[in-house]
Amino acid sequence: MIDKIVPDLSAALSGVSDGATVMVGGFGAVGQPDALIEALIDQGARDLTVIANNAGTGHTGLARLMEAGRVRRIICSFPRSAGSVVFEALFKAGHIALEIVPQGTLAERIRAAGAGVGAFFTPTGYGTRLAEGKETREIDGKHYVMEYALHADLALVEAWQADRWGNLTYRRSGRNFNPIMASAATLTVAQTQHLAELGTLDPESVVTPGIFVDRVVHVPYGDPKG
Amino acid sequence: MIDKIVPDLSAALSGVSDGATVMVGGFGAVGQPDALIEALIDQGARDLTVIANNAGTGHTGLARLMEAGRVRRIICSFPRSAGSVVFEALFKAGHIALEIVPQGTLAERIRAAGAGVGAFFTPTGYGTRLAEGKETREIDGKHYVMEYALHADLALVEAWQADRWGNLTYRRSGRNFNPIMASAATLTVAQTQHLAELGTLDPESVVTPGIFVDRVVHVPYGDPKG
Amino acid sequence: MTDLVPLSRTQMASRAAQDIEEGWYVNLGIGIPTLIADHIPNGREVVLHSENGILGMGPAPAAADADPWLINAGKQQVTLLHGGSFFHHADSFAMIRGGHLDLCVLGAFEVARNGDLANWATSAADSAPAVGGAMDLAVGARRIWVVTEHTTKDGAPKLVERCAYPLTALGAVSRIYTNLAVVDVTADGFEVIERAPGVTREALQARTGAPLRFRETAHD
Amino acid sequence: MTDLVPLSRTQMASRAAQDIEEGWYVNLGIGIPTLIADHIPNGREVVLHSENGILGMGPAPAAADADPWLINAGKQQVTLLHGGSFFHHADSFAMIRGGHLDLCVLGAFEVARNGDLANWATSAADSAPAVGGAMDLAVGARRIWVVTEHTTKDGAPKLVERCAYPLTALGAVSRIYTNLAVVDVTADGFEVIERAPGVTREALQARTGAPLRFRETAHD
Repeated sequence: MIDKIVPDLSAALSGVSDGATVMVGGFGAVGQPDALIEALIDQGARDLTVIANNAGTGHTGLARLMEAGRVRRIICSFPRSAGSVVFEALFKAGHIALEIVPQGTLAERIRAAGAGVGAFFTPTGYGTRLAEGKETREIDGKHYVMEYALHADLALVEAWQADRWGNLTYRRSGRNFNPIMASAATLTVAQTQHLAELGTLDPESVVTPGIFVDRVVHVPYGDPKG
Repeated sequence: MIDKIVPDLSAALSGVSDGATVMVGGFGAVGQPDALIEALIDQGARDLTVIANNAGTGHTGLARLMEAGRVRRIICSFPRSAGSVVFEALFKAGHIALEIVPQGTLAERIRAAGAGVGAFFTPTGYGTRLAEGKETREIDGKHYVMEYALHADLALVEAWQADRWGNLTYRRSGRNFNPIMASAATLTVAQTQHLAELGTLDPESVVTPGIFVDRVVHVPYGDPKG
Repeated sequence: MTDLVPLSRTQMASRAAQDIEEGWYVNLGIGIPTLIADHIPNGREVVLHSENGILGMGPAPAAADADPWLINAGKQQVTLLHGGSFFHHADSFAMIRGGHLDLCVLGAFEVARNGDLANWATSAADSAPAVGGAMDLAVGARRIWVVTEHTTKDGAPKLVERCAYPLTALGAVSRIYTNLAVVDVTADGFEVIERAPGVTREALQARTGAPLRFRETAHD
Repeated sequence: MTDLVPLSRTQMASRAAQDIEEGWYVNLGIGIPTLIADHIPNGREVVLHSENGILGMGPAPAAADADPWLINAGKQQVTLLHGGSFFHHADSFAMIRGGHLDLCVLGAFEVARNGDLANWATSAADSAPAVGGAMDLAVGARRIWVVTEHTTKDGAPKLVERCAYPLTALGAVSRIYTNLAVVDVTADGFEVIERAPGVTREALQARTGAPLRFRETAHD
């Protein structure tokens, strides 16, 4: 029997290695896999590259992972949110590397990795500092920048419902980066608010089919913080 | 008030020009917008390029459009299904041009057009006849072929439910090419089995948001033929 | 002659809102553009998009209806109208980049007379600027409007011959709503189509970093 | 010495089915591969994918449960298991091309000893061949197995030194189940791991267009 449900957070993250590239879902506090981030802090892997839209706020979650010196590099679109104090300090001190990627390019690069597309041409960023050194191309009179697929070793996502096959649904704006990150990692781990019996999720409404998910952990975490 | 619902098939296809490129959804008979294809035959536009997975079967629908001499060129993955007699005859006689595209490349080219991606690198077809003359690229030790986005002037899609904003749902394997084609055309027209009051479709389960749809026509067509 | 009376932020938002047409799909950037939502004329149905996967965004919720699962790109709680839908980030930016939005309204540090937009990095020396979705929106939407004060707090023009700040996109902006005027960006540069009360052509030109032409019919 | 007893189509499908592991995501091509679904050992949970947007495909429906809205890539009516889901064609091929399928089983005209696959065009002169999803599947799935008769109806080998037919993909195939043998494609070419009853090494080599090595322990 296929059963991707693991008993606890420790099992959810077993085997994550130093040097791993880790995608973290969420936009703002919504759809952010807080429990898995905390578990990653406990798990101990170091020298991580984090791919996320933001670079953490306050001193919890992603910010705490960075504060603990565990993140070597972050790839994101919006490192400076209100309260991104940990990132700011680490970056200023030269203790963390940063790759800024326009939000849509970030999403598309992640989606490309999941879809087996090696690279693509986007108009985003053409003629700007973020396209410096990148290959460009004119197609039908429009200018494009070439961007590469962005894979990860581990994706941490937050779901609303999950079943033992790993099928996932999300809640409202909690969907955001989660489905594409789930598709783009070697190991995808979902924390879910609710467990669903197999066959009770509407097959027309499953957002992430279980093929993209390796482990599911039940964390009835309540509403997004913040 | 936004109201994309048009009264009849004639209104649904008004303004379609000779020389148009037309995407036709469906895989097999399921999700195929039969009523819109018939309406296109009645509408009269000539010299069409058709983008569809198949090249029609029997002497109805797409096959009839071709038989009427209205299709100059077809872009598809699988022209020879059981019963593709009209295409076979026209092709043999040199009366229709054919571009064969692997099914996944066809889907991705359509999706790219809808997503504003000018071109992309896919491993599909590398080293085969279908990649002859195409640009290739080695990325991380893997070989890719460059493929361009595929736009259309008109997309004909079949929905299960639609509301006045043009939000669409599909039924089971009727989804297939419909959502991506809806996103890739200048004018997207949906025939729908059911009309839904605005607000009655679950926002988590809308497959094609109305932003991609221009006209909706109610055709309670019953089960797929064939 | 009246005194120069710059529009307030709310008035700028309200002015821009008047020009948004029924049925348009619109993304409103953070800051003044977000205020536009509250000023779209009653009965005019406009569909608001948010980068984080929402179409059909409604206004901020009453306290009793607050839903922490439903936020906009500015991380503020919002509501969903009938007809709204949710989707993931790649699909959301497919809508943006694929030319499906009729309009995006953004803030700006500078707009050049050729439509170049600078709105993401405050200096070339800023080594960790936050770009977010600005570059995607600026190249993707069918129309880019900017709403901004006409000058910086120090009085420096924000409508300029050429942007000094790092660019967001080339030739993107087609119209600018400021606290002093409404300005179209044309092939021939800035063209004023409306001035705020008491704003003379001379006063406007003095506060602008590139030549203005005047198409407006308003009296001085 | 027994007579050479080639496997039937059903036996070939059944043989391949034994090697499909619990929890694998599997796409079964048209023809003999489709038959594999009926032979997966009871209690072994395998998730079947169909190009036209289905995961969790079940067997053909009983007449009373026939659903014309639910067909597989071969246009046959199927069912959906608990845990199944629907998605569109771009998402379906993202699964394929993105390396998410554990296995795809295809038919073949020819397989070369380096794993090259030819299964879509019957001759270089065929000007309107139907490629369908074959090329995507052949480059995308983690493993490509082929199920095919060992030779053509005319007795020509289908396991060859180099494909004569137009290629579907380079170096794609890792294992071949024929009516005479199970053959792995290795860095050193074809390696036989099993022979059908009565098939001698010599008989098998005589029906194969490239050198065979033998890893199997079966007696002659």
